[in-house]
Formats: sequence, C-alpha cells, structure tokens
Amino acid sequence: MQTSFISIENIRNDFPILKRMVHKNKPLVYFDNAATTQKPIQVIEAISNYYLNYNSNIHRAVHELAEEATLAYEATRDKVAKFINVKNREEIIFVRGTTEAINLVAYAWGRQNINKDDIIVTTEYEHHSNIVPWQLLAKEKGAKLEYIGVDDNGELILDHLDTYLKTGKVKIVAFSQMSNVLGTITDSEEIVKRCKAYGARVLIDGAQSVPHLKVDLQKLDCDFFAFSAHKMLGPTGVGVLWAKKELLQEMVPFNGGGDMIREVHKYETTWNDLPYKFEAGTPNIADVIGFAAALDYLNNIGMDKVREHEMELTKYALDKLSQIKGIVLYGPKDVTKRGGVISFNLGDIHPHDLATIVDEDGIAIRSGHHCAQVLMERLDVSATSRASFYIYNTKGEVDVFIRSLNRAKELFKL
Amino acid sequence: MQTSFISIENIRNDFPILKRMVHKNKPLVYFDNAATTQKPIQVIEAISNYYLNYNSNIHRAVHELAEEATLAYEATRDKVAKFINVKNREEIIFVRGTTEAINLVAYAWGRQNINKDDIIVTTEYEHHSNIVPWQLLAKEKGAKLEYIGVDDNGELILDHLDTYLKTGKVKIVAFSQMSNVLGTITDSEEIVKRCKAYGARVLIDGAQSVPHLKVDLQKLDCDFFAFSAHKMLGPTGVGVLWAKKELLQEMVPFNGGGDMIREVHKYETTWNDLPYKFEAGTPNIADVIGFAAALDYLNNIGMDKVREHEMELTKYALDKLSQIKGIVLYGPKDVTKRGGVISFNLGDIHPHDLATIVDEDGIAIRSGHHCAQVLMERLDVSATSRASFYIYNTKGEVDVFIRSLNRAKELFKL
Amino acid sequence: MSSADIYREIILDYYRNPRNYGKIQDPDIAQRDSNPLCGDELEMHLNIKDDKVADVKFTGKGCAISQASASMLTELILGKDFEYVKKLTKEDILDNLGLHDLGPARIKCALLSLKVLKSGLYSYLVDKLHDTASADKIKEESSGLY
Amino acid sequence: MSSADIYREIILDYYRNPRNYGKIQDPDIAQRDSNPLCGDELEMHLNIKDDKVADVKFTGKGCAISQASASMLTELILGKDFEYVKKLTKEDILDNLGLHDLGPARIKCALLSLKVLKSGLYSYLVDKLHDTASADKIKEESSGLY
Ligand SMILES: Cc1ncc(COP(=O)(O)O)c(C=O)c1O
Ligand SMILES: Cc1ncc(COP(=O)(O)O)c(C=O)c1O
Repeated sequence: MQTSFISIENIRNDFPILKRMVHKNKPLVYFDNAATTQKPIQVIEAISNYYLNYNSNIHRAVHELAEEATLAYEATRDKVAKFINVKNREEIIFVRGTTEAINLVAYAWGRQNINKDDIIVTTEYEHHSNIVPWQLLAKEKGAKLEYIGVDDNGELILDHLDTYLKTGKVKIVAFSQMSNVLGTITDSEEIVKRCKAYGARVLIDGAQSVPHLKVDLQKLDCDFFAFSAHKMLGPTGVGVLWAKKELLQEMVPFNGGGDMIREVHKYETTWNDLPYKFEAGTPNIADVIGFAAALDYLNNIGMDKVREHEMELTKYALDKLSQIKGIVLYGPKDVTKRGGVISFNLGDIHPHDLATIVDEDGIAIRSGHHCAQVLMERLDVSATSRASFYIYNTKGEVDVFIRSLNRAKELFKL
Repeated sequence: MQTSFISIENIRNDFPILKRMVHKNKPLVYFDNAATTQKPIQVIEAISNYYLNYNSNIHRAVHELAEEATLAYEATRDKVAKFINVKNREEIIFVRGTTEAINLVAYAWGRQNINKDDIIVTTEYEHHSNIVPWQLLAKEKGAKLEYIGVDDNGELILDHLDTYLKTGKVKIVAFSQMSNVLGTITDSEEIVKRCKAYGARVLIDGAQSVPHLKVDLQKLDCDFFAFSAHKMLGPTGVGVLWAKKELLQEMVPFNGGGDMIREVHKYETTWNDLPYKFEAGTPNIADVIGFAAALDYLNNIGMDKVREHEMELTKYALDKLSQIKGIVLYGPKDVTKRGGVISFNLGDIHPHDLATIVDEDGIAIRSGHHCAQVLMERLDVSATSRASFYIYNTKGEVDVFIRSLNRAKELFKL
Repeated sequence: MSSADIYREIILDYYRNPRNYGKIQDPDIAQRDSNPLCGDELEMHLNIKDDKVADVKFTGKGCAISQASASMLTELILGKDFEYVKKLTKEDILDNLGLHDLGPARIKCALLSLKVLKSGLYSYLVDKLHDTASADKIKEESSGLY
Repeated sequence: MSSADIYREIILDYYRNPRNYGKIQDPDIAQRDSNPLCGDELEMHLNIKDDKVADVKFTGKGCAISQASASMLTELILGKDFEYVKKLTKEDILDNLGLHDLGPARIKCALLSLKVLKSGLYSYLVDKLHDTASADKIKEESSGLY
C-alpha cells in the first residue's frame, strides 16, 4: 500500500474513520471525496483542543482566552493566504463555504455593478452554487446569463466565451477551476487573459481545485476566488472568499451586524476595515482554527504529491473501469487534464441503484445530478455515478470497487 | 458549592476548560458568557464522534455514512423545534448565528415587503446585528428606522411603540428578548400583542434569552425568531432562524446554490421545500449535530433550574457589587426582570483597563460597547464593563471578582 | 434489506418494461413532481369517470425503485374508485413492491409516485369537486410521506 | 506586563490630567479615528509652521492607555520637525510610555494615537505638499501598526 512518494499507510492511520466497518462487516471504502473529505485526527483534535482549552469569542475582549482565540483565528487567515499564495491577508474573508462566498459576491459586488442588459457568463459544467446566485442576480437586474458550452471531451468551448466577450457587455465570468462531475481542469489562466482584454471580472470557483492542485492566485490573477474547507480535510462550516482589495473596498457590506462596523449610530454606520467588513457576527471560530490543522496537514504532504498520487490512482481506476463492458465514462481521458473525479453510467442501471448496491459492499460513492443539472442536460442523462478520490485512497480500494460494479451487473442481469 | 437545586460541582466537571489556569496560576473565572459560553465535554465529543465515525455530506447520497449523518443532522432540527416549542420542524432553518438569521430576514423578507416610507421599528438596546441590517434595508428602500427608547431603569418605553404603530406604516418591529448589556427581559408578549393589532410583523432576537430562559414560541406568537448555538453550550458557527411557514413560503430565497433547489435549468430554477429552500450549500453539519448535545444538556438540567440558578447568582452579585463605592450599575434592579448580565462602571476606570486588571486575576469579563453603541449613546458612556453568568458559575467566583474589583480601585487610587 | 432482495426479477421487469407508461390526452388529473435530492422526475395522468380511475399513465426518469413503484401503482389504482385511492398508504405501496426496511434515502424513491398521485388528487378535489374537507385530509396524510 | 506596571502614577496622571487636550481652530491637520473593536475614539489637530509642529491638541474617549499615549505623543512632537514625526515608530511610542509586552488587544490602545497622527500626516503630504512619495512610505509604515 506504499506508492513511490507518500506512505499511504501512515496517512490512513491519521484518519480513524477509515478503520470503521459499514453494514456490519464491510471495511469502508470512501470514494465520495468531491462531496466532502474525511478529517485527520489532527484536525479533529485542533477543534477539541480549542473547546477544551481556550474557547472564547474573538476580537473584542481583552481577557486571556479571547487573546488566545483571536491569535489562533487570525493565524489561520495567514495560513490560508500563504496556501493560495495571496499577498494581502486582509483579502481573505471567512464564510461558511463556496456557496456563501459566491452569493456574497453576487450580492455585495453584483448588485452594484450589474445593470440591465449586462451579461454574466458561466459554464455548462458549473455546480448549482455558481449558477443560481447569478440567475437570481440576472433576474433582479434584467441582465443576461450566458453559458460556455462543454465539448464531447468534457472541456469548455472557449470560442463561446469570445463570442460573449465581443459584445462588450460581459461584466463577470464565473467558472469552476475543476468540474465536480467530469473532473476537467479548466484552462483558467487562458480564460482570465481573455476576460482581462475586455475588462470583464473573473470569479473562480476553487471548491474542487484547491483541495487537489497547487493553486497560485498571484499567477492566476482573477478577481474573486472561492473554496470550502470541508472538501480539503477541514471542518464543515468554513469557506473562504478571496477578492482583490480594491474590489472589497468598493463593495457594500453583505451581512450587517457585530464586528463588521466601525461606528454604529442610530441612523448611520461606518464599516470596519477589511476583512472584518465582510465577517458580520460571531464567526465559526472553532472550525476556522481547525482548518489551520488541515492546511498544515496538506502542506506536510505537499500539494504536488497530492496531485501525483491522485493522477496515479485516477489512471489506474480509468484503466480498470474502461474494461467493464457497458460502462460510459464522462470527462477527459487524459489524466493530466483532469482530477480524481470519475463520473460514469453502467448499462441501464440507474446511479441510485448502483450506489445502493456498492454501498452494500462498503463503498461510498455519490449518485445523482451532483448539483450540476445543467451539465446533466448537456450530457443528456438524468444522473451519473461518481467516484472521487483523495490522499488516503488506494489501488486496493479501486479493486474492491471494480468487483462491486461487476456484482451490480450480475444483479441487473447485464 | 452546591445550591439547592443543581449540583454545580457535577456541572463544572463536565466543562474541562474550567479547570485551566490563566496567567500561569490563576484559576479561570469565566464571566463572559453573554459573548459565548463554554462547552461541556458532551458537546465536544459529539463533534469529534461525528468526524471519527460518520462524517459525510448529507441529503443527497445513499451510502451508509450519508444516511447516518443526515439522520443526526435532521434529528437536531426536531430537538430545536421541541426546545423552543415549535410545531413544524420545517420552520427551523440552520444558519451561522443570530446575525445571519436577521440578515436573512432583512434580505429575503424585507426586500419584498418594505417599501418607501414604511417604518421599521427597533429599540435602543439592540445589538448591532438587530440594527445594521435594518439600516441597510431602510436605506435601500427609502424606509424609516425608528427606535423604542430605554428608560432610566433600563426598560423599553412602550409608549414609543404605540406612537409609531399609530402611523399605520410600521411593517416590522424587531427587538431583543433580553438585552445583552442591561440584562433586561423584554415584555415580548405585550409587544407582539400591540403589533398584531396593527398588522406589523415581529422579529425577536433570542440570542440572550433562549440560553437562559424557557422560551415558548407558540405562546409568543411572533413571526421571526433568531438565536445562536454558541451562546448556549453549543458550537460556534450554528444558529437558528425560525419563521412562520406562510412567511417562509412567500419569501424569495436568500443564498442560491446546492440543496435549496428543486430543479435547475439554464434560465430558470425552482425551489426546494422548506426548510431546505433557505439552506444553500453544504451546511455546518458537524456543529449542527454537536448542537443537539447542547440541547440535551440543557434539557437534562431543565431551563427552569438554569433560570433559578442565574437569578440567585445575579442577586448575590448585585448585592455585593452595589456595596462597592463608586460603582454605577446599569439595568433593572429587580432580578425577576433581568438575566444574569451585569454591566457597570467603576469610578473613572475605563472598562478596558478594568478588564485588563481583573484578567490578571483570572477573571474573563467583557469591556467596551458590547456591539450596542446606540445604547452606549443612550447611557452617555463610551463603554461599560460586563460580567455575565451561566450554569457553571458560583458565588465563590463572584467573591473572587469582587476582590479583584477592589484591587483595581487601589491601583487607580480610588 | 439486501440488494438481492430489492432488485428482484419483478422490480427489474417493471423498471425495464413499465406498464402504463405514457401520457393521456386531456387528462382530468395531471401532476408532476421531482425529488430535489436526486433529480428523479415523475408525471402522472389520470382520467376519472363515475368516481373511478378510468385511465392512468405515467412518465418519468429515475431509478428502478421509483419507476417500478410508479408503474405498479398505476396497476393498483386502475379501475378502482376514489375512496380506494384516497386511502392508499405508504405501507400499501411498500407491501405492493415487496420492499421493506429501505433506508431513508431510498424510501423516497419508492414513495415519489404516491406523493405525486396524492398531490394530483388533492388539486382535483379542491378545483373540480370543491371538496376541501377530503382534500385537506389528503394533504395532511401526504405531508407525512416524505 | 502586570497591571501594577501598566497603571503607574505617570500613566494615571496623563489619563486624568491630559496635556494638550482640546481642539485647534482651523488646524492644518485634523484627523479622527476610532477603534472598531473597543469603541475608543481619538481626534488630533496639528498646526504646521516652517515644516515644524507649531501646535498640537487631541480629544478622545478611551482607556487610560490610549488617552495617556495620545497626550504623551502630543508632547513628544510639539516643536519637532516633520522628519522627526515621519520617523516615529511603534517602539518609540511604547518606549515613551514605558509599556512593553502589552497583549495584542491592548497594544492597539497604545498605538491608536500614532495611527491617527500618521494618517493625518499622510493626508497632509498628499493634499498640501503633493509629496506622494513620502506619503506612500508613511502609509505603508502605518499599515503595520495595527
Ligand atoms: C442580543 C444579541 N443579538 C445578537 C447577537 C449576535 O449573535 P451572533 O454573533 O452569534 O450572530 C448577540 C451576541 O453577540 C446578542 O447578544
Ligand atoms: C465545484 C463546486 N462548487 C461549489 C460547491 C459548493 O460548495 P459548498 O457546498 O461547500 O458551499 C461544490 C461542492 O459541493 C463544488 O464541487
């Protein structure tokens, strides 16, 4: 169970849940990592440790617990900035997750900057969280929402982007750096380059990329960037919005309340400095602190190694899967162009039925539309099955999965 | 350390942090409970247990982990409904905290229902989170924000409410069921009654009341109700918005994204049923589950006992404090009309200086404006010191506090 | 229950060869719903004559359980009178399918068709028969389905 | 550091009897700021003559540390030339107050006055002297204060 670069055995030992049995006696094979990943003991203990030793509200008190909690909370901000290579720590806003981050932009930037007949561009392979906020905004403002299409290889048709940009009406282009269904890695730098030429803003949904690839925001040079801690070993309830300082400064606040104000008077109020202007109310202190442990863990392994491991595993799985008769695999064939997310359909077995069958063998995969119904329409399917990998998954687990798929075929008499 | 009705010793044993020393050798006296409370081991373990054993994204998968996580998450909703005596579980929306809950109402209900020249009423003793969202809304809509004043006893002047209501323009009245500075318990039922007579909606901020008093929403009969888990033994990052079903059904969504949709198409989308329509994206699953353990803990003690204990402690503290020369105490004198939150000023010692001095003796109190600057203006002070109690605090701790205050006086040569 | 018990011959047969699949022109009742969690869709059409189900058809996309369940439900109610349809319970459906102890995620698949049927009936009672008393009862019953 | 060390005679004296407390009519520099965390407020007024601080006053509400710090700062800069003021550091202020090892929450109290002073100076350099080079340097320095 040892690959050339990371000792998976050591890693697996850090994830107590991987030792559990499901359905009484089946070892858990967790292939639902694109939905949420498991957490190493280091993260779980960081959260407990906070509650056991220095739980306190932050920023506004002078007592020792508050000071310790504030330092730890703010230290996470520095770690996040470093992890995605951002210069200004005050550009890191803690939110609940990718969904809230994108909605924050749609409310606080969008409502000020999108007007009637403006165009908002997204893509056919977006997660609902990068579609619905823009639909709501477009409807409110009388703006148009346009989609960059997906070709038969599962990649974006960038010609579509050019067509929209040429109208001169595109205000923002929002896309995912990695598709959560097809695994496709978007050519983000190319899109940013084209958008810049037309003065369009760019929002990148990094929910699937940050956990699995080295992301460098100074190189990417987009305007907004969003991701979720729970998809990268971190706790639920924490996400990050990064945005350029000039934009954050111009933006109106999103939520109003404690911590985001400078002075409140009865009829007027002034805003706090960044990043606090966008962090109203008591934040999710414990989990932000727990997130730091997740970043440490990934840094210790190294994002290059994470990527290498997943490429190897994905290649192995694609090879094995493509040998199953009746399987349809979606997304790029070339593992350098995709992440460790594999969507497929097997004969006429509906994904929900397939997921139920493999679950019986201890394997957790996801089935359904994966919050990407627009893509399902494009692929002309109502659902797919999806297996997605992370650092603790092994080739042995892939073998168990393949055996289980063959059992499903037998049950369905295929 | 045993009072007549709860064994504080047993309770304190459940809170490991209370055994810690601060500033090397001072036993922690935690009197900052209005900001956030400490967590019993049961809550900390419920969170760890989730991550150790059944961490998974919820609602959309069929595998065993997802099923266990979904059941636990939804079980919390039932417990919350019972805790505040609500009939329909789908009226319980999980949010990050009180602040987000109130903003959700301001966005999703307010923007549809508040028009030019309408009046929004709040009070002079509100937390910023029950002022700023209404300021933002009033500004956007050209509506007016009016304040119910606070009398010298720290209670609301309900005549002001009548004056506003009589204009016939009041659309919503938003107030706290307990002031986080004065401790005043608002006569909520009376306010609801008056508002009903004029068809005004009522939002109650229960951030300080739900943790300390038995709250019965069927009896209260307001329209919206908000509170935070972290102020009642629960984790950070979880709060509740309750609202009447008819209102939630009419309201537009707040955040768009996964889980809150029924069907997403390129240009139109339909919404999911309640409560999911308002829970976009991956929620804070672990902490919602942890919150259930907090509710169990409070139920085991009984909210009546919680209140009894706090009344006794508050009475004891008020008696001792009022004997200190040069102290100014804010809020009602009668402990049946107030919670265990005591704000005061001592001579010309600025609250920050006072907090620093008592911190040195291991005592965590809060100093400053307590996110209630409008109230500070009303009291004509720039800040107060605030000690706030919970179930694990003791008379012995109050004694330590009193000694420390006397030391502060000496340091300041008072 | 195990997959082998769920995906019996008969379920697969109804999944692959659904009885009463299709649409009715100008149906008396037409009701559509989808499961927001998994994306399953179902539409049922009914014709009512003399308080009886004179014809019933369904279309939909979804898993074997939801499609077989819908198809079997149409067979169950065809020709039956209104009172019979009104009284159908969750247990009746699961008995009819021979499926018990489904997990909470999959039980929704089995019950989507009953939910659609009851919603359709509800609208019919309110709109056509102005029988809000029965309608409200059905509404209450069917709210417990999911 | 301990409270006894912080709240020495001299700090309390400056807190209770602040030197240079008040306002200047038509000041060359007027700058106000508040600490959003604790609500402390501070306003500084300066008159500049021949590149020197000809007069300086402050008003404010806040703790002993912030008020004493502001008052001592006014004394420190009165009569001094511009270069001196530009070069003032966080350490100078803390030295002058005799306060070290303040926790992160309280250090902001001690530095609020320097932040106000530097922001005022920054605006002055930009608006009056059009000296954006110096201004930018000050901006950068003062952004590290909090
Ligand atoms: C009365 C009151 N309302 C609202 C809040 C805000 O709660 P949160 O910070 O959890 O959003 C608080 C606490 O800070 C409060 O005391
Ligand atoms: C590409 C992508 N964007 C956005 C999201 C939404 O993230 P969250 O649910 O954490 O808000 C997800 C995951 O569900 C995703 O895969």
